[in-house]
Amino acid sequence: MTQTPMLDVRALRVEFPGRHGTVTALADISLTIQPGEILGVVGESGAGKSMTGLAVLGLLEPPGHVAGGEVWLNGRRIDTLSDHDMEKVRGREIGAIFQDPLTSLNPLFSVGKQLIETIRLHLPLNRTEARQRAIDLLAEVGIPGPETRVDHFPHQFSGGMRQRVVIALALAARPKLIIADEPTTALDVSIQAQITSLLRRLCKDNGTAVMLVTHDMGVIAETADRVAVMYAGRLVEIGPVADVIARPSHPYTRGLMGSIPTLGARVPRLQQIDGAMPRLDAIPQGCAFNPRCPQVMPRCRTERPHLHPSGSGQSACFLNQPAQESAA
Amino acid sequence: MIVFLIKRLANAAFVMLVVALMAFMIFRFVGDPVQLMVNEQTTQAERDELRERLGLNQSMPMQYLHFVANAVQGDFGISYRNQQEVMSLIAERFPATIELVLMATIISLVVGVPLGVITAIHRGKWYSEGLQFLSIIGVSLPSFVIGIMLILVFSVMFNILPAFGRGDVVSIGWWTTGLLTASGRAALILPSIALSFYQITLVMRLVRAEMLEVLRSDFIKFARARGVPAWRVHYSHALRNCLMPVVTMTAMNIGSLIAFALITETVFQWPGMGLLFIQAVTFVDIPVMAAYLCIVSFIFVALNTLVDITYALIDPRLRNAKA
Amino acid sequence: MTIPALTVTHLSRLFNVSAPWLNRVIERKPKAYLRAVDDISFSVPSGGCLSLVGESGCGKSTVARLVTGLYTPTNGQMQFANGKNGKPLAAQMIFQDPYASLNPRWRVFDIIAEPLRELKLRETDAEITERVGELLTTVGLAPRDGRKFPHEFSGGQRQRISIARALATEPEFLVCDEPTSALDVSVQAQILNLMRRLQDEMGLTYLFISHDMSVVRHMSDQIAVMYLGRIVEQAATEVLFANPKHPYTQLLLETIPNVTDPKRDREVQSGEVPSPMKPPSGCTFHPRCPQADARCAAERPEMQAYSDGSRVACHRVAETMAALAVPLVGERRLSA
Amino acid sequence: MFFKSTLLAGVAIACFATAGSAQTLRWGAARDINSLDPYSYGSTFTISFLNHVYEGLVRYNADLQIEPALATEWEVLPNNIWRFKLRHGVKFHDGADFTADDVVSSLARVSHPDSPLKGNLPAYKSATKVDDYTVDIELVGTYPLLLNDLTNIHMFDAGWLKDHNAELPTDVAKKVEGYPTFHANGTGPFSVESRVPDSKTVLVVNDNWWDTPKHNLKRIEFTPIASDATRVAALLSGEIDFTEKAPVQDLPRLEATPSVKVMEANELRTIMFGFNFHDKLANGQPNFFQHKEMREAVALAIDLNLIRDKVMRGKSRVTGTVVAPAIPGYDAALDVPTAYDPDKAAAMIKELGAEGFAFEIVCANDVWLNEEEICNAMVSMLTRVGLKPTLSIGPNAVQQIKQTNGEADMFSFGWANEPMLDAYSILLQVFQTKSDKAGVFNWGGWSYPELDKLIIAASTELDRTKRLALESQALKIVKDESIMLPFHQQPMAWATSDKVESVVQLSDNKGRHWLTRMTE
Amino acid sequence: MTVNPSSPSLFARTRQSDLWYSFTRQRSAVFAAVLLAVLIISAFTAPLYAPQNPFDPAQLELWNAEIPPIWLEGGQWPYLLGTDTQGRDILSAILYGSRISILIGIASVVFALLIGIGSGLAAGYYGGFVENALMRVGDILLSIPTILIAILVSAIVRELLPPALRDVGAAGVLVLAIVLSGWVQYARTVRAQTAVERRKEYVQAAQLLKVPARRIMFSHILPNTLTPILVAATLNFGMAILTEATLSFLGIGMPPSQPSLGTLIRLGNQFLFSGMWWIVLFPVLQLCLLVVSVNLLGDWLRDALNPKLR
Repeated sequence: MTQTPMLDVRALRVEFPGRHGTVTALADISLTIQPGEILGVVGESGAGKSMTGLAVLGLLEPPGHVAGGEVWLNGRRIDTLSDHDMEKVRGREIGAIFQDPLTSLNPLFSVGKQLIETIRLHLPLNRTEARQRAIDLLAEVGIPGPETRVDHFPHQFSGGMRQRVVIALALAARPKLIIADEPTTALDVSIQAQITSLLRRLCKDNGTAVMLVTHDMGVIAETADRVAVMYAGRLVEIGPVADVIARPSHPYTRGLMGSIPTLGARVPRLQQIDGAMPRLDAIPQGCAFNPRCPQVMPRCRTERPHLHPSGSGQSACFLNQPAQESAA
Repeated sequence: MIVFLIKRLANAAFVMLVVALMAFMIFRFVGDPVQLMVNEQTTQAERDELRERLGLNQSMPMQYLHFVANAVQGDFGISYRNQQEVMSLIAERFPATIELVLMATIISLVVGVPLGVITAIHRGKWYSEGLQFLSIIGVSLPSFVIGIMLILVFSVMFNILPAFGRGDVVSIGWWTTGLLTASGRAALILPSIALSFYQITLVMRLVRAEMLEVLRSDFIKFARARGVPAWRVHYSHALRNCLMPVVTMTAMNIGSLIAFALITETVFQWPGMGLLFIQAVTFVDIPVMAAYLCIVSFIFVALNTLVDITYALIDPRLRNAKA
Repeated sequence: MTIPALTVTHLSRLFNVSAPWLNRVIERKPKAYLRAVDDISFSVPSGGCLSLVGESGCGKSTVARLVTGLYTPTNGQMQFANGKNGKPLAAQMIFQDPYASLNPRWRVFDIIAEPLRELKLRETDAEITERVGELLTTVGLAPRDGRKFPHEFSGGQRQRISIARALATEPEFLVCDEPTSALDVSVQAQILNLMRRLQDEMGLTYLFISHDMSVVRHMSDQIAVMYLGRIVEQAATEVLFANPKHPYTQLLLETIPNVTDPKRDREVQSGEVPSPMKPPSGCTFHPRCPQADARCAAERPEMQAYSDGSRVACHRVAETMAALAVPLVGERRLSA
Repeated sequence: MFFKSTLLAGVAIACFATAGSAQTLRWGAARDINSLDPYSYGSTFTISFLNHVYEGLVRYNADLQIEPALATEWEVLPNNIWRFKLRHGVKFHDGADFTADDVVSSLARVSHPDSPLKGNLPAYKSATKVDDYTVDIELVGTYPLLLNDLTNIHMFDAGWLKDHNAELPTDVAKKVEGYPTFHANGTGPFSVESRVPDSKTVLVVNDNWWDTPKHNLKRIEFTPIASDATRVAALLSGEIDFTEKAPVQDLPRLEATPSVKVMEANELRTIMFGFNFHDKLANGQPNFFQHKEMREAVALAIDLNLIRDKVMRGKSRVTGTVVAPAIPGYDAALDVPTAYDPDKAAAMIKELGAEGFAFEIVCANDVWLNEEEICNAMVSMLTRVGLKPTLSIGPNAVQQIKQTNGEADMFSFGWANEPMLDAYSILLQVFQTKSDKAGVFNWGGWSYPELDKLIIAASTELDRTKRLALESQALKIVKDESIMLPFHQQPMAWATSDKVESVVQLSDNKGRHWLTRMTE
Repeated sequence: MTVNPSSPSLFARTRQSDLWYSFTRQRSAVFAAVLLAVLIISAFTAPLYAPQNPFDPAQLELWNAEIPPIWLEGGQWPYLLGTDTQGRDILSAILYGSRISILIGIASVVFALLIGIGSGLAAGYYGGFVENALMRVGDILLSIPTILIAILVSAIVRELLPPALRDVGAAGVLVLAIVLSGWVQYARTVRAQTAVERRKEYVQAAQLLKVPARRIMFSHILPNTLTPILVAATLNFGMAILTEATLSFLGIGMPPSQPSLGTLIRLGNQFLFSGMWWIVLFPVLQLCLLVVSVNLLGDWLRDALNPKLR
């Protein structure tokens, strides 16, 4: 692993000043994505997975802000860049795909106009060249008849087609990293598979790294290389997909896996994690998962576990950590 | 599209018929026109004869039909007070009011849109909060108070702008304009500012609300994620999405401005339709009242219809939905 | 199999989506109807669970509202079996959106007490209070939670409240319209477990509606797959999963992400769901079906029962079966 | 304080307005004229304005004496016929000659049954052309005041009327707009250049006027500005040169302004209040005003001097009789205002059993000076002596209907005896019992036979002294019976800018700008 | 989230609510609320301490006319803010005038609310003919500008009233004029909101229980439509006061015997140049304070209740 990671997030911390003091939305997030790698970020709603993507993009909604940590993109620190410089990073070096293709496109501009705008912002092409490239991109994402479709408006596309347009926009400047925030959630089941496979194919062809944010373990299982599991604004486990699914090491991941009804064998009762994830302004002391954890120890209530190697990945749980680690 | 047109026009026509009915009712039931027209020496026989000639003996629906038929031809009868055809009376005042209203509309857009954008983009900054506060004061001040204040400051105190009237006007065909003379332009300033005051704050607040709404939308977030620079996000993507409702509201509000102008016209003695109307109200000059009601409503309805239709024509979403 | 709690025969529901009269006259368009539910028949086993599964717009939620009586059917019959009190069963419903299904201005106590008051199930305030407490306990909440407002609860807790409200009527038949699709997986497990527990304890019958094959598999005895208002395949759960016959069922099973057995590096090209306003002719699935031929485009396939208890509406399946001339058994996958 | 300093600052800054040339008189009036047709509307103000454009056979001179105008001489023939010799060489604005035909045609028009002005020529019977410059006017009987009436009967061009189908007076009911309503063709010192109602009416000098102009004007721009405040602002800022109605409350500040000249005098017009004499009030209640004691009590309850001092800023002349001193028929002996005695008034009311008597005072807010304030003050004063008056206030057009219909329990009233300038005017039109020709303004419905007798006698008495004595006798009855309560002769206040050198102001409160000179 | 063992009292809930929090954070809202409270209380308690009842003609004494405010030369106790040309104490007049303005504002908002909510609920819930009829009536009323409706109604109804009622009925006529153009907005808002709420699942849950339509409308749907209505009502309260003032300024509102703020401004406007600035300035100030405080409050409420701005 001597290669420079495409994305290297180190101890990222995001805060929201709010009514009852400052809320820490993300704490101690550290992860890397290698070139060409797909990292799945999974977690339940409110776990902070989308916010991680936005923080990397520098698009946190004020008053939210990065309060600590570093974000390195391909060997360059980007969390300290000015707004102006960040504009040159977004789109050019990091592409983004958001959840709802219905609302991601400006309804008043044709898709071609939006594509050409993005292309010309980042690449030194003239109008005709940019237009040609826009048509090529549409063809690439599998939109039939791109020569005519390029002049259509977003509302003339179906949901799946629109998400393809969004992917074309994200790929317009051939970025090396794509942050895909729930790219399939708003789509019908039979369309979801098309989009994930498209995304996977394109990234593989271009060697693009992907941060795939989703709540759907199945999508992760079928798409990602590695997976990061988040809970209450913290990373609880990160590791190769197959290992995490097959041998989850954090109790939360274990519970999560157990609670997914599978297509395989039928069980009379699903494994369940009682309670609900805490709100960000009421995260318990120590390990955030401790009130729901079936294996909770006294130490979990006072002390926060950090990510620590465990199996082929890392997990943040004292169960998997040698005792002296925490003393350090 | 044709269906849409027909429906919209039918709706407008229906509304106008009802407005005409109201005007007719006013005409018919408020104050006996005969009583208002004759002097005290008139004998009963003469009164009856007059009643006959005015068609007041016909059945109510017949009278209404007559009224509508005449109104459609622009015949609203003769002003009791001015003894002139109401329509030509109003036609004379029409340019003055329209110039005032258009000027106020232009001012409201030129001032209101940038203010709205500034307060939306710099939400939370002290100056945009301050502008917000001022805008509340703007909607709270009655327009007659604004007019009085403007006169006091600019006409009486500094003596730099005329306090009343329309200055010299130039006739172009039947239209008269004050824009071509220095005194006409000077006279237009204070009334149009007074009239635009409320509208400015409306535009500003609408632009602000729309901008905030649009800036929160996914496509703006996505545009920024695509690396579109902030100014371009604000002025090309966001503002363009806001302009539609702003232009719509502005166009539709021209109708209310025409009505609202009557206060400004009263304060500034502006020789427009509103002043005519207010004088007609105090004199119970019913033909003028009825005509004014019909005409202002007509402008109002016509503008709304026009805006709706234009909207359907230019918005790509609506254009195709209607196909 | 026991007597069905509900038998539905040839049920249809049309929605009038015609353009207004003037448009029709001028544009010479006929009246337009949306066949949300198109001639479907199924039965729900008493004490069991029948699931309706399909993608958005296939009409499954309309069926739920027809069964509960919120909509009146355009055609067809619904026959409820008699309940414990000798009267026909009345269906109660659990809704999809835990945020919209509870009146935000009402306290939880009043929400749960409403059926008791409306249906005069309890007389005095004390009895009502007691019963509401009981119900809250049943669904895993505390009686004192009744004093709070819905917004003070998480999604899962709200869905529990929704269940408690449904239980308040002492129903024997529950229609569950995507009860967990708005919930996170760990909470979904809680709710599914709760529903299973209640079914066991109270002998409830469920009509379960979902788009999630894995949830459906977990919950149901029988599954009916819907596509554009029609049932294309109905079978016992294990039969369906082991041996999906209809190409659409196969497509669904194929495209569902599977955690335990991920199908990586496949490229599915299955087209998009047509608008229910203009359903394709013949078999409505034919434009997306890899096996479709001219007959599929022309002729609507009838439901046919097969020996494994499944019923399928597909020309291909019928033809293959006829050609084989053997009743289909075992775990052969037709698409293989 | 802010306002005060503001105003001073406004005054201190030199006037910027240079819009009008030296010889343009910009007239800011309190109201617009109703029409350019003097026969269309019985409005004194309209007619006086149109005196700049149209002329009568005779006119008042600067001393309010009748002098020849379009007629040069006249004589009274037997059989109630008056013969007028017309002036030669008079031309209408369109160039037509003024002849006897024009007089006949004009008189026919004004006396037509549809004419609102027929009452201004009450004794007229017919007119006959004798030759091109001689006309005979026949009256219905002996009548001393024909010349007075004729001062305001304007002469039209017969051919012009015919050409424009306007030989009959404008008739609203026919839904045709009369050509003269918006066009004018007179013989006067000015001709109409343009007119936009409620906005501006422009007169330009008539270089072919038969008389030698005493004025030096080229144009008159007449602009109605109804709002007192706006009008004053316009005057202060130099946007107008003349107004015939400077609000009394603003007089001190106008007088203190160097660029403004104020001219004050008392009008001929007497302001008074009348009573309902019918059996029932407008609200159906019994009417105490039928009792003379009640009317006297009301008179005692009103502090006229206080109203003069406060409401009229000391500018009005409190009066005890219904005609001004300048009006023939005036009797100084009658001009003793009722002394203010609220206690006595209260006692009288108590004696009548009229305590808490509720009635409505009907006033207008756009006719007489500070009428609204006067009426308000009256309400206060009458309330304090135990009555329960309410005030109905509104524009004259609305209020007058109530007054003429007898729906007014008490009403404000003003009478200037114009254009007749004789007490006969008020006696005939107001105090005589209502009949076909008389008592047109007898709104209260009073009737005193001995009064009627005196008035009828006066109408045919050609001897001026005897006639005036009869009139004074009649006025005494009016006073004794308290038919109407005279208040005051209202002040008139004109204001001009310093560009105006001289203006002739007469007590009839009419602008006569053919006599106005501006600084050159 | 913490689970409270006992249900908090209304007061405690108010104190804890987001609304209260946003209120205390917004200085202008606090300022406006305090100001409005002071204005309303002072207006309604005026008879207790005002030096004069300006509506009682017997108390107006011409001798006391045109006294300047107390701090100027010639000022007299108890006429703190001076008197007008009738001898009416300006302070008393604006207090009593505000009372009329506020009462007309409240009455017109309340009546408009009643009509608007009733018809809006029915139209939104039943749809069809009821809805069509309401929309048409609304179209018609909305195609005549508000101010025009108000002028016409108050000019015409006044004419139709019997003379005895003209003074007494003036306030009623004004309320009618404002209500007539005001209720449509509520009706439309409620209708739109009802149409949304009616499709929500909690309504279906109630329908399943065969709860009668009227009860569903009033106890389920209505409370959920009130938020935008509350904002609109607050802002319209300010508008109603302005409309009343405008009509009175134009001379077709409250009569001078019972002057509202607009009437006082109309009367005082004539003395703008006469140096008696206090006659017009104080009513103008009072009117502006009143409306500004109402609008500040309404504006804050709109933002605070807008879930999107949270």
